Amino acid sequence: MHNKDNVTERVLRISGVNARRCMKCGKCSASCPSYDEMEYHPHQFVYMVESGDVEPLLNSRSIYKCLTCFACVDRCPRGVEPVKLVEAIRLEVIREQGANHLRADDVPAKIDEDVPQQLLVSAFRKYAK
Amino acid sequence: MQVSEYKPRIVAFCCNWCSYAGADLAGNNRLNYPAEVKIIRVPCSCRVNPSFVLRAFQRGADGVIICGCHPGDCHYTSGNYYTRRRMAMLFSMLEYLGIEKERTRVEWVSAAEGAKFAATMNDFVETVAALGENKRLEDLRCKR
Amino acid sequence: MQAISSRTLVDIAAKKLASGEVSAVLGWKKGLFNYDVTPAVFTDEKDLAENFVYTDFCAANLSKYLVNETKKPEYRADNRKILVFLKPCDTYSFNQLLTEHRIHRNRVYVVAVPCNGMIDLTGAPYEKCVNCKSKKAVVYDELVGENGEVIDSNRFDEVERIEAMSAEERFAFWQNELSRCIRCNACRNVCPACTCEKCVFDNPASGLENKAISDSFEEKMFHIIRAFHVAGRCTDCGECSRVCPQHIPLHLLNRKLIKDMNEAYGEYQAGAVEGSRAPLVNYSENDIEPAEAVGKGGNNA
Amino acid sequence: MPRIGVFVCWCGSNIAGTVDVSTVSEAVKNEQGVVFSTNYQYMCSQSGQDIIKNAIRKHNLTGIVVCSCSPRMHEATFRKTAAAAGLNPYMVEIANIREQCSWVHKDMLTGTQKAIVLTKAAIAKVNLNSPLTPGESPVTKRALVIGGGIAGIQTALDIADAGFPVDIVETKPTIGGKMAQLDKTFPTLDCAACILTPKMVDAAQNDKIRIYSYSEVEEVNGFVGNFDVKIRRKARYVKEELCTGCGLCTEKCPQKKVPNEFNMGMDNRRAIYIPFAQAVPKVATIDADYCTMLKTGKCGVCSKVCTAGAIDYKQKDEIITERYGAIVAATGFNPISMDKFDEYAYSQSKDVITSLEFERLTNAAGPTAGKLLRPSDGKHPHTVVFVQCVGSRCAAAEKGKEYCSKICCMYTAKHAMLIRDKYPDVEVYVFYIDVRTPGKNFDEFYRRAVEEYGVHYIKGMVGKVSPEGDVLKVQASDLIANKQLHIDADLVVLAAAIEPDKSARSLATMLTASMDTNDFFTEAHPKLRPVESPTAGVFLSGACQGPKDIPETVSQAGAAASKVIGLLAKDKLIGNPCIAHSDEMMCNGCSSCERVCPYGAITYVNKEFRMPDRTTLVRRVASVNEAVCQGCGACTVACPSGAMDLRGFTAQQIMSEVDAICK
Repeated sequence: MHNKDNVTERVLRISGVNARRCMKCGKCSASCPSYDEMEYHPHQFVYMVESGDVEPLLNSRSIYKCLTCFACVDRCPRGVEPVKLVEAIRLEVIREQGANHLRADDVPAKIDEDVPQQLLVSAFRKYAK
Repeated sequence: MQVSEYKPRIVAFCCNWCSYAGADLAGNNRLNYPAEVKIIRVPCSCRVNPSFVLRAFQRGADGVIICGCHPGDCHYTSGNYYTRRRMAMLFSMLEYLGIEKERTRVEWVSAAEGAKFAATMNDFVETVAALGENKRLEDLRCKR
Repeated sequence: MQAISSRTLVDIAAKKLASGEVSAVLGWKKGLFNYDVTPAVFTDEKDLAENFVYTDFCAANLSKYLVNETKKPEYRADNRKILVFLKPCDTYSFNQLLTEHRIHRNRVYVVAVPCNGMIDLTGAPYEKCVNCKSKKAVVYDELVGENGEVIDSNRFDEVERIEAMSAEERFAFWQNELSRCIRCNACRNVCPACTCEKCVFDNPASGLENKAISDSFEEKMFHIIRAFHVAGRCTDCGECSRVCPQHIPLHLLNRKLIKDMNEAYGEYQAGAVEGSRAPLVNYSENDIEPAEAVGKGGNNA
Repeated sequence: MPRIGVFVCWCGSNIAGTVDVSTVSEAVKNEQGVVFSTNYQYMCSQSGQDIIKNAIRKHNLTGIVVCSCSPRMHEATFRKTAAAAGLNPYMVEIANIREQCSWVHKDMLTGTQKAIVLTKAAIAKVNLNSPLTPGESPVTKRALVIGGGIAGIQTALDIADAGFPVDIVETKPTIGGKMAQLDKTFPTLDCAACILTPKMVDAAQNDKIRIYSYSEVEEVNGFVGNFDVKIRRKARYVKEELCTGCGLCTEKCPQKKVPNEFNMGMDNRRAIYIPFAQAVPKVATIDADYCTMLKTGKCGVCSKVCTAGAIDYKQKDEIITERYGAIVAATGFNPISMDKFDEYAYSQSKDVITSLEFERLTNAAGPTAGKLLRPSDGKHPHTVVFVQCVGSRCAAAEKGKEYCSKICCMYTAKHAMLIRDKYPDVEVYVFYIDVRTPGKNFDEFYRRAVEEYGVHYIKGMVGKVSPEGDVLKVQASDLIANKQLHIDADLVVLAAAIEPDKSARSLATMLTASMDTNDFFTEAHPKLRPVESPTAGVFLSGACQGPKDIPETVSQAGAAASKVIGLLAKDKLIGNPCIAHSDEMMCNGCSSCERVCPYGAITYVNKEFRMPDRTTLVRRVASVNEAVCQGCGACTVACPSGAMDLRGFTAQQIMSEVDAICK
């Protein structure tokens, strides 16, 4: 499992974001094209990381709904860069020790004829621990 | 023999209007920096004669830092512009003579930059401490 | 060999003396041997004819002598002039002294003399002549022969060589050089930029003077402070190195500053233009920071 | 022989907590010159000062060192103390053992050791101090106010009221500034023109006040008490003294397509114009950029219709020079450019406007005669969205400003309220980050907008405005509902951040007054001297010092005026004696010092010297104008001979400090 304190620290380190700069204006969420798809919204990412409440984010599908369009980065008046937190949390999930996001058994069902072999190999490298 | 922890001697020339006030602000905000730093108040950084810098080295200082208002913000309009040129030339000369260039520094610290003052001093003391005692200028005229 | 003979110059000076247009002539006087030529003031034509020389040993820059000569009562009393012979490089010093208001221009009659380079008593050319920066006389009342051109010299090569050394090597180099200094003050006394009414090193009030103790401030810092005092005012006439009895290459200190100032603040030749503003009494709002200026040349860049 | 007293202050536990004060006073007892040394709880207190005074008298002290807080805090106090005991005030040195010692070091031993060194350095310096007497300079009893907005007008009125003549220089053709453009003023909703224009008239009619409208400050020389100012009176091609302000020319001028800056470019004016009906001076001005006559030499309609014969196409800029004792900067503010905020579609849609444009839109004298109509099609809007903090509190310097513009929360509440008052059918949304309404009756005002007028205040920001057809699609967040909102608006109003007027920077350079990184003028002290610039004789009024609303501006204007009056009431000014001094015997007359002096304080004189041979030598030597020199010391380093030194900070004094520190 994730160590609660460490994971927050790691997310902040990986992202390079200073969540304390946030003045909670919500312009990131106001700009977000995926807002309605997301359970947690960009401003909540910032707030939750700042308050060390990262666990729900790790388990949320929201991290995959982010389009990484950088609208939040562009518009944020404080230069907080929320998308970098989303990306850092995605990485945190990927890097999680012992978490197999891709099992060999799952593969046949997902295979599409057009999928290159190399993609499968690299997917295993990335998502199977 | 046990050598006690080496403490460098640092002379900081601070202009009255910006950097000295910045140092005061560091105090007001209780921002720590090493006690090795001793401040001399001058009206403007342009009052600092290169010979004062050399005098400090000659009397055993290990590092000398000159702090003034940011260029463009000098209380006397242009004093720090002269400082910038004079010290650039002096430091370059010292470096040319083989004196470690890290022993000298010019930093622009405004009256509002207490945190910068403390951070600068911490960094400068650390840098100078790493160099050790200022031997070279002392030995410049002595035969090996 | 100089292209102009002593005779030519004596004739010019003698005529001026005879006409009363000048009351004295500052030139070079021969000594016991052909190499010991000394600067001298001639006031009568006979002395001039017998003792004035212009040879390969006339390296001395005569401009500095004018500071005190023109202060003498005979020049003050009425508007009488002194005639001086200046080689091209000496004219830069003269111009710099005019810039600093150290000489009354109207008390001097300048005769510019071409120079083919000067040699020391061993017959070797002086460094300042090997790396001659200009054959062009920049100020004169009368020009003997043809005026030359500013030379694209290699005078900064040696500075660059030192800059390229490691800090340890540089230190070793300068320690080796400066440790020979005997503080005879010859460099200061000959320097045409060092014309202060009272030198800071002789002035107890300056905080720099300290003669008794060899380990003193003055001793260690003398050359650095001196280089700094003449920074922007030094025309690179090379007299300091020429007269140093210990053969310390003092010009390399001044040239380092000239090179640095040229690179950081734009080309500036002290004495080239009368009244010009030296880099250290000038500024630009976007000058480089001291940290950037240090070690720009050489391997620390 | 110097007889020095050392007084170590505990500053309660501020110093004594980290510095062993008795060890300090004991340790310096045998320093050179020290004959007395003591410590006390509060040296700056009356009883502390008495200790100093008594010691000076009892021990015949020639100099004192006070080890206390920063000299920037109490140097003046202790100088007065010394003077009261008959000691020259410049025989006092302060060892800063609080801000630069006890407050930055934690450990008692370290703190005490450093305090001792700092004290020794101060003792070494005071040994070399010499008594100094300040010079005096006269005061010109006339003030200059730069900027004719409400700040400048109020300052000038108050100065004139005290009986001193004052000139207002205003770059626009009329005084009045931003306030003249406003509709109503918060929190009382009285109309801006109703309260401003009487003041403008007062200024015009006051015989102590001269108004130089359409003029700019070109050059400032001199110093406190004696500023020589060059003012450029720009050619308005209308003789001010002849023009009656009848306005006939402004009706007949055939050049009708000039954007009207007074209405924020939302309608047009003529090439010859009077900015607004109540302009002061009410004089027409020809806009040379648009006037056909001035550009092509063909037209002359205004000249033909002018019965007063006031039109003068040949008028030239005129430079006048005047001497002032004090200068007040009142250059005001402007809204920032919206160019960098593409997301709000300001440049794409006419219906996205700034708040200042909205002021004109609701003003009865504005382009729509006060009716709320969309600029694009003149239709009545049904949904209006206000966006707060556009460019304010923005960390990205290239986009906006890091500070809070302070006035936006209140004027937005005012705008929202005015709309709802006149047009209850209009839905008004205000997107805010925080609502900041400190001030008398301010929060009540904002609450009224919400509670009585039903303005929808939504905590959140607008992320995007996209014009689609004739609606503005507003995408925003509602942070409390945790929802993203999509509103079809008819009008979007941006509360643009405010910034100092562009002219402030060049003016600051002329005045040698300092500015902060945002180009607001810096105060001499942010709390205790808020209306003075650090440059003596320069005062600050209004938004040029920082964002402020009208009540604050008027109070500051009055405060600045009272400081000016205090200065002008003096017949003489006592100068700073810590200034440069040239030793004539050593001066080479080389001009190096003159070249670096920022104040032109150094001149050269030909001085006669008696020579040893009994003749006289005339030599060129530097001479420092003591009233002009500010004591920076640039000259002392430029001087090769060391003839130039700085009183109070002599080379020997500084070197003695260096020596004491490095010992």
